[in-house]
This record gives sequence, structure tokens and C-alpha cells, in this order.
Amino acid sequence: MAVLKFEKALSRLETIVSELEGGELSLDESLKIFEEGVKLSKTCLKMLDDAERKVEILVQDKDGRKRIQAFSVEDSNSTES
Amino acid sequence: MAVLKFEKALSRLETIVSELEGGELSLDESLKIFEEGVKLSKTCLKMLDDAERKVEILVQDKDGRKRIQAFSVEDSNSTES
Amino acid sequence: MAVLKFEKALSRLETIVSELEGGELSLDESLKIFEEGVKLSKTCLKMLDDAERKVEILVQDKDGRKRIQAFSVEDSNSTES
Amino acid sequence: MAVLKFEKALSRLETIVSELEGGELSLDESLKIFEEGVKLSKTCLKMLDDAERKVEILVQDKDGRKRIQAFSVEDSNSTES
Amino acid sequence: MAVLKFEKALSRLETIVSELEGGELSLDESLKIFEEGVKLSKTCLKMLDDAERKVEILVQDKDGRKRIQAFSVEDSNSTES
Amino acid sequence: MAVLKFEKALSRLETIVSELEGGELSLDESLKIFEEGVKLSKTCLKMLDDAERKVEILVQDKDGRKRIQAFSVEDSNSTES
Amino acid sequence: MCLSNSSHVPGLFPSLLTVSALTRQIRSTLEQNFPSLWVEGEISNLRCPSSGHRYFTLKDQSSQIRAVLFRSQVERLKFVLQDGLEVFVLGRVSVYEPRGDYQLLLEALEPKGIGALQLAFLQLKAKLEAEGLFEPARKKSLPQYPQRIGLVTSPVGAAIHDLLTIMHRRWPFAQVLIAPVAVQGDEAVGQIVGAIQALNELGELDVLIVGRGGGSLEDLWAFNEECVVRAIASSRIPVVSAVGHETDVTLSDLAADCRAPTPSAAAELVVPDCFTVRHHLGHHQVRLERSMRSMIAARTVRVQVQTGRLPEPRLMLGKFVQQVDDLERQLYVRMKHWCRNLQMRLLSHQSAIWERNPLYEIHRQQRALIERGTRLVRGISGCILAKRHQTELWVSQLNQLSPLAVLARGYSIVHSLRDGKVVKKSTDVSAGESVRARLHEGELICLVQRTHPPS
Repeated sequence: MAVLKFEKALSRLETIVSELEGGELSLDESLKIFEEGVKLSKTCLKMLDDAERKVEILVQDKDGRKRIQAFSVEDSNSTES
Repeated sequence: MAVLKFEKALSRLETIVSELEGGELSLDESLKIFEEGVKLSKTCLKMLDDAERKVEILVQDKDGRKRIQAFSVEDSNSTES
Repeated sequence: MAVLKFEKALSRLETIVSELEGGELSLDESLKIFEEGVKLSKTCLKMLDDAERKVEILVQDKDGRKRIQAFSVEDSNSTES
Repeated sequence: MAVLKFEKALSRLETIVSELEGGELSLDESLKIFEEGVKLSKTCLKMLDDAERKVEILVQDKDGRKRIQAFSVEDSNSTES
Repeated sequence: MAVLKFEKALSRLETIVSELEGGELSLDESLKIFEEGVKLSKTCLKMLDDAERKVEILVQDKDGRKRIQAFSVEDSNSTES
Repeated sequence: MAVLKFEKALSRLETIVSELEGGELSLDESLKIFEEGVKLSKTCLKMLDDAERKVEILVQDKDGRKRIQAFSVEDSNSTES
Repeated sequence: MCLSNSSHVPGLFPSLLTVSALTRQIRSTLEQNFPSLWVEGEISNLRCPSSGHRYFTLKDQSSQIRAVLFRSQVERLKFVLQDGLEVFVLGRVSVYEPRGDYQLLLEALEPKGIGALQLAFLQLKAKLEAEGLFEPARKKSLPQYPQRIGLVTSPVGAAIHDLLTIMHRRWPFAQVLIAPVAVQGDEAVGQIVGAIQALNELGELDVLIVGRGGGSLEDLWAFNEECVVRAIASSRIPVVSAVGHETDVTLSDLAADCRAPTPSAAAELVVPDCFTVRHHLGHHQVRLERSMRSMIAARTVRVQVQTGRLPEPRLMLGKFVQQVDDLERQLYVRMKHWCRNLQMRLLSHQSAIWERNPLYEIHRQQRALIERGTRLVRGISGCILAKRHQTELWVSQLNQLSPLAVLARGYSIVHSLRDGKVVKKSTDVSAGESVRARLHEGELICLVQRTHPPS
């Protein structure tokens, strides 16, 4: 799953949605690709969640956070003076 | 039963209906295929029910819960509209 | 990390900003360089902190202490006046 | 260090200040010359301390001390009157 | 030092004082001529002391004694008036 | 010193006093002529102190040769009386 | 001489006389009648030939007579003859035969009105004055502190006694050399001149005192003698004259470099007062010392002033300390500034990265994903629903065609239990067999009691 790129997954999902919307499939096939689609969608969501979490972690770094505020204050002061 | 594809069953049902409509059958034969037809129709409906349940199950995964409900709601909404 | 020059890091940061602004990246790539960017910026800040600390240490020994404070006061006075 | 002339040191210190002001240096280089500058300034101050001690000794000879103070007083009086 | 004439020494001392007051000198030069100045001043005072002692010796024999005291009184009176 | 006339000595002494009082001389020269002056003055006083009464008479021998011999005032007195 | 010779020749021819005889008679007559006699007159046409005799005319308002003064007489004169001089002369009348001139042969000559000495004095004074002998410019200054003093005077008498006494009292330092001379009489002039010259020759004398005590003009006359005056004037050693009393001024006084009225006065004039000199010396010593000390004091003050102007070491070095401090401060400020600059740049990059963080994209993708999920579910639902509709359609048709309706009308179907075949003829079963009859509702299991053949 790790090697599956997000974009590829998304593209596959799109195909699946189209096929399902086409309505030409047998119930079995529909179910099968639906299942695949759901899994893909979940995988993608997880990937996004992971990315989001990662970004949030990166962004919400204790030291980083503070410093940025400190800098901002300092910066604003220095530009004021 | 497992191997019986929904579409084949539905097709058989269609054949039965046609044969019954033909009226060429003895009562007994009619009764027989009628009974077969009834069984087939039950099978088909069950397969559909199963499929729906499977969809539900697929959608209602652990973390999926909320989102799926959203989907569901969305779904119901979208079907309503 | 020690061999990474501050200026190189800063230049890399600039590239990262450009690439992020370009918006041509895949989610993976975006994430990757965003992470790199954040880490680089933290590294750079640390280097600056270290540099600043070093500056303070160099200046603040024994009798240096007083003098620097005197300077600071003097400096602020002179800029006020 | 003894052979380093005060003026040469001071001139070097001035060059360093100018270079720092120019801002063309890398952080590493800046730090390096800043450190050099701080050392130079301490060296200079030490030279001045040494010089002062030497001069004090010259001036504070046995009866020299008194005389010079006497002169000072006399001098200040004469300038007052 | 013995060959150095008092007037030359005094004149040199005056030059030194002027130069030091001018304040255009380097530290080394300042120190050097300050030292020279202090030494010159001591030398001059010593020469004057020697001269005074010589005067005393020349004047103070046998009946010279009395006369000198008389002179001194006379001298101090004349400067007071 | 015997050949030095008292008058010459006194005149030199006067010159010395004038020169010293003129104050145009260097310390060395002053000391030198002061010493000379003091010695001259002492010499003069000594000459006065040591002066012995000496009266001579120029007599002419039979053969016309002139000769100097002592003369006492008493002689003249005695011849008078 | 010639005249005196002719005066001894007697006259032999009274009636006829030769010029010479007559002249001789006239001469003897004159000489007999006019023996020595005093005549008063004024000198004129004075001639002084090299013979040393003097020829002149003696005249008054209306007459004149030739006169001769022979050399021996001339030499005895104190004064000098000159035209216009009113004189009394003692002489005999005689004739100068070669010319027949009568004339007075003079034995003595006195100036009229003043004494001869007086006249001589005045004449010599005038002469020497004309020569410039008395010029103040010629006069040498006296030594202030003479060591050796020559005395040209009489070694006896009160004068020298007083002089020596005073001199020794005032100036014991002086050495006196007496050149004894007669101060009057014939020898005086020669001795005085000799003594002056001898003392000059001796040298080493600082001053000469030439003089004597008071006396009459005659007594003092030697000091008016020309050679004495000249000796004094030409002395290389300064000469102080001390002749007679205050009122008597001799030519020596005038010629001397300095005149003292009396020998005692000369002593005071020539030598300084010892006490004064000592005082003077002492004063010099005071001035020497005072000026030396004040010089030293002045120099000391100068040195002290200059030393005082030497800067305080701290002040002198303070300038440099300030320079270093200033540079150090600048260094620090610049470095801080530089660090801050870098920080600002870094922060701007950081915030740019922050601003471009992938959250937005992530959220967008999330939304897209959700949308796709919705479509997915909708798709499968639609699919299932369609199939259900179809199925239900067929089921309803099936139900419409149900053979069970025949049964509902009262028909039933009988199956042989033995072979399960539908029993269509009575012969299909035998009595005693069981059959099943399917009714519209429910079934019956029936025992065949009998069979009836078709009719």
C-alpha cells in the first residue's frame, strides 16, 4: 500500500466511480469495485490524515511556535521604533 | 447457491416468466417452474439484500463511521433531492 | 548537519518556497519539501541561536558583562536622543 | 601578542566592524571575524591596562607621586584664578 | 643623561607637553613621550636640586652661613611684596 | 690669582652679577658663572683681609741705579719730628 | 757782541768824522747818558730769529724804540714775549752801528700789571691748552681699586704722612711706592719729571699721585713748569695731582687725569673706602645668590608647570579605551544586527513556507475524496436499486402468471407417492396406493381405495 501513490489511488477511485455510475456492471463486479473504491478512498483519506497530522506536528512544534510569536513581537517592535 | 450469479438467476427468472406466459406448460410444470421462479426471485432479492448489507458494512468501518454517516446522510439527502 | 552552511540552507529554503509557490508538486513531494523546509528553518534558527549565544558568551566574560550592559544602555540612549 | 601594535589592532578592529556592516559575509565568516574582533578589543584593552599600570609606576615614584598631585592642584588653582 | 643640558631638557619637556596636549599621537608614541616627559621632568628637577645644593655648598662656608639666612629672609620678603 | 687685579676681579664680578640678573643664561652657564662669581667675591674679600700694609721707596744708588726699598711711615714721621 | 766791541773805541776826530766815528761817539754818548734805566712800553714787531735773541720795538702812543733781549736773558724769562705785551724793561741805550739804529739793550723785562710768574703761567696755560693738553678727552680714568700706587712727592713732611695714613686706613690693600723728589727749588722740576718717568718705566703701578703740600706761587712753581706738566700729561699711568691748597690750581693740576686739592684729598680720591668695598662685595654676593636662587626657582616653576601639564595617565589612555570600547560596541551591535537580519530573512522564508503548507491541498483532496466517496456509495446504491427494480418486476410478473390460481378455482393436482408423477389417469395408480393432492391451500395425502377407469 505504501508504494501506492496518492494520485494513482485517486485516479483509480475516479475510474471506479465512473464505472459504478455507468451502471453496466454486474452486481458482483459492482460490489467488487465498490469495495475496492471504498478501500481506496479510505487509504487516501488515511494518507491525507497522516499528511495533515504530519503537517500539524511540524507546524505545532513547541519551540517553533513560540519563537515565531517572539519574533513577531520583536519584529513588530523593531519596525515600530 | 454461491456460484449462482445474480444476473444468471435473474435471467432464469425471466425465462420462467416467459415460459409461464407461453402457457404451453402443464399445470404441474407450471407449478414447478413457478416454484423455481419464486425461489429464484427470493434468491435474487436476498442477493440484493446481501449486497446492500455488504455496502453498509464496507462503509461503516471503524474510523469510517462518522464519515460514512456523512455519506449516508448525504446519500439520503441526495436521493431525496 | 554541522557541515551544512547556513547560507546553503537559506538558499535551499528559498528554492523550497518557490517550489511550494509553484504548486506543481504532488502531495507527497509537497509534504516532503515542506517537511524539509520546516526542518531547515529550524536548523537555521538553531544555528542563529548558537551564533547569538556565542556572540553573547564572547562578549560577556568577567568584566565584559558590565561593559555590554553599559553599551546597551548607552546604545538605547543614543538612539533615543 | 606583544609585537602587535595597538594601532594595528585598532585598525583591524575597524576593518572588522566595516566588514560586519557591509553584510557581505557568511554567518560563519561573520562569527569568525566577530570573535577575532572581540579578542582584538580585549587585547587592546589589556594593552591599555598594561600601559596604564606602566605609566602609573612611572608617575608614582617615591616623591614623584606627591609632586605630580601637587602640580595638579597648583595647576587647577592657577587655571581657576 | 649628564650631557643633556637643562634648557634642552626643559624645551623637550615643553614640546612633549604640547604634543601630548595636541592629542594626535598614537598610543605607542604617547606612551613613549609621556615616559620621556616624566623622566625629563624628574631629571630637570634633579638638576635644579643639584644646582641648589651646589649653590648652598658654594655659599655656605665659614661666615657664608649667616649671610645666606639673611639672604633667604630678604629673598622671601621681596617675593612676598 | 696674584696677577689678577682686584679691580679686574671686581669688574668681572659685576659683569657676572649683571649677566645672572639678566637671566638670559642657561642653568649650566648660570651655575658656572655663579660659581665663578662666588669665588671671585671670596677671593676679593680674602685679598682685602690678607692685605698687608706695604710702603716702599724708590731710591737711587750712588752709581745712579734705582732700587726699591721698604719705607716706614715712622721714617717720615721721625724725619719730620 | 759787535756793539760792545765798538763801545770801547775812543773818538779822535771831532770835526771830521767818519760815519763810524760819529756813530761811535753817538753810541758812547748815549751809553754814558742813558745808563741802565727802566722804560715802560708796549712790545711790537717782535722777531725771534734762530739766534735765540729777541728783537722788538717798544712803543707808546707817540714814540717807539728798538729793543734787543739777548738769548741769556730770554732763557731766564718765565714767560714768553709777544706783540702787544705791556712791559717794564731795564736796559741801556746803545747804537747798532752797522745800521746806525739806536736801541735798548735789555737786562731785564717784567710784565706790566701782573707778575712775571703769573704771566708765564697764563702764557704756558694758553699754549698747552692750545695743544689740547688739558682736553678732558685725554684724561685717563682712575682705577677704582688701585693696588699699586706711586707717590711723587717729598718723602718728608706732614703731607706724605697724612696721605699714607689716610690711604692705609681706607685701603690697606694698597702698595705704595714713593718716588722721593724735591718739590721746590732748582732741582724740583728735574726730579719730578724724572720720578714720573721712572715710575712709568717701572710699570705695574695703577695710579700716580704727584704733589706737595701748600705754599706760595713760587713754592708751587715747579708744578707749573712746562716739562713737569708735559711729563704728567704724557704719563701712561693715570696721574692725580695734589698740589697745595684748594685755591691754587697749577698747570700740573690741569694736565693731570684728576686733581685733588690736597694730598689728603688725593688719598681719598685714589683709593676706595675699604668698608664700602666690602659692603659692595657683600652686596654683589647677595645679588649673585639671589639671582641664582630666583633663577633656579623660576626654572623649577617652569618644570613644575610643564610637569603639571603632563596629562593624567588615565585621561591620556581614556581616549584610547573609549575608542576600543566604541569599536567593541559597534562590533557587538553590528553582529547582533547581522544575526537579526539573518533571522528576519529566515523568518520570512519560514513564514512563506508556513503559508504554503500542504494543509490546504490536503483539505481540498479530502473534500474531493469525500465527494468521490459519496459518488461511490451513490453509484453502488443506484446499481443495487436498479437491479432490485428489475428483480421485483420479474417477480411481480411471475406472480401474475402463478399456476396457483387454477388451484384457487378448486383444482388440485394429485401426485403418486410412489413415483411422484402427476396422476392424470386412474390407471396411473392402483388401489391401496397413496397419493398426494395439492390443493389451493394445503395438501392432502389420500389412500386410493379404488380405481375407476376412464369412462
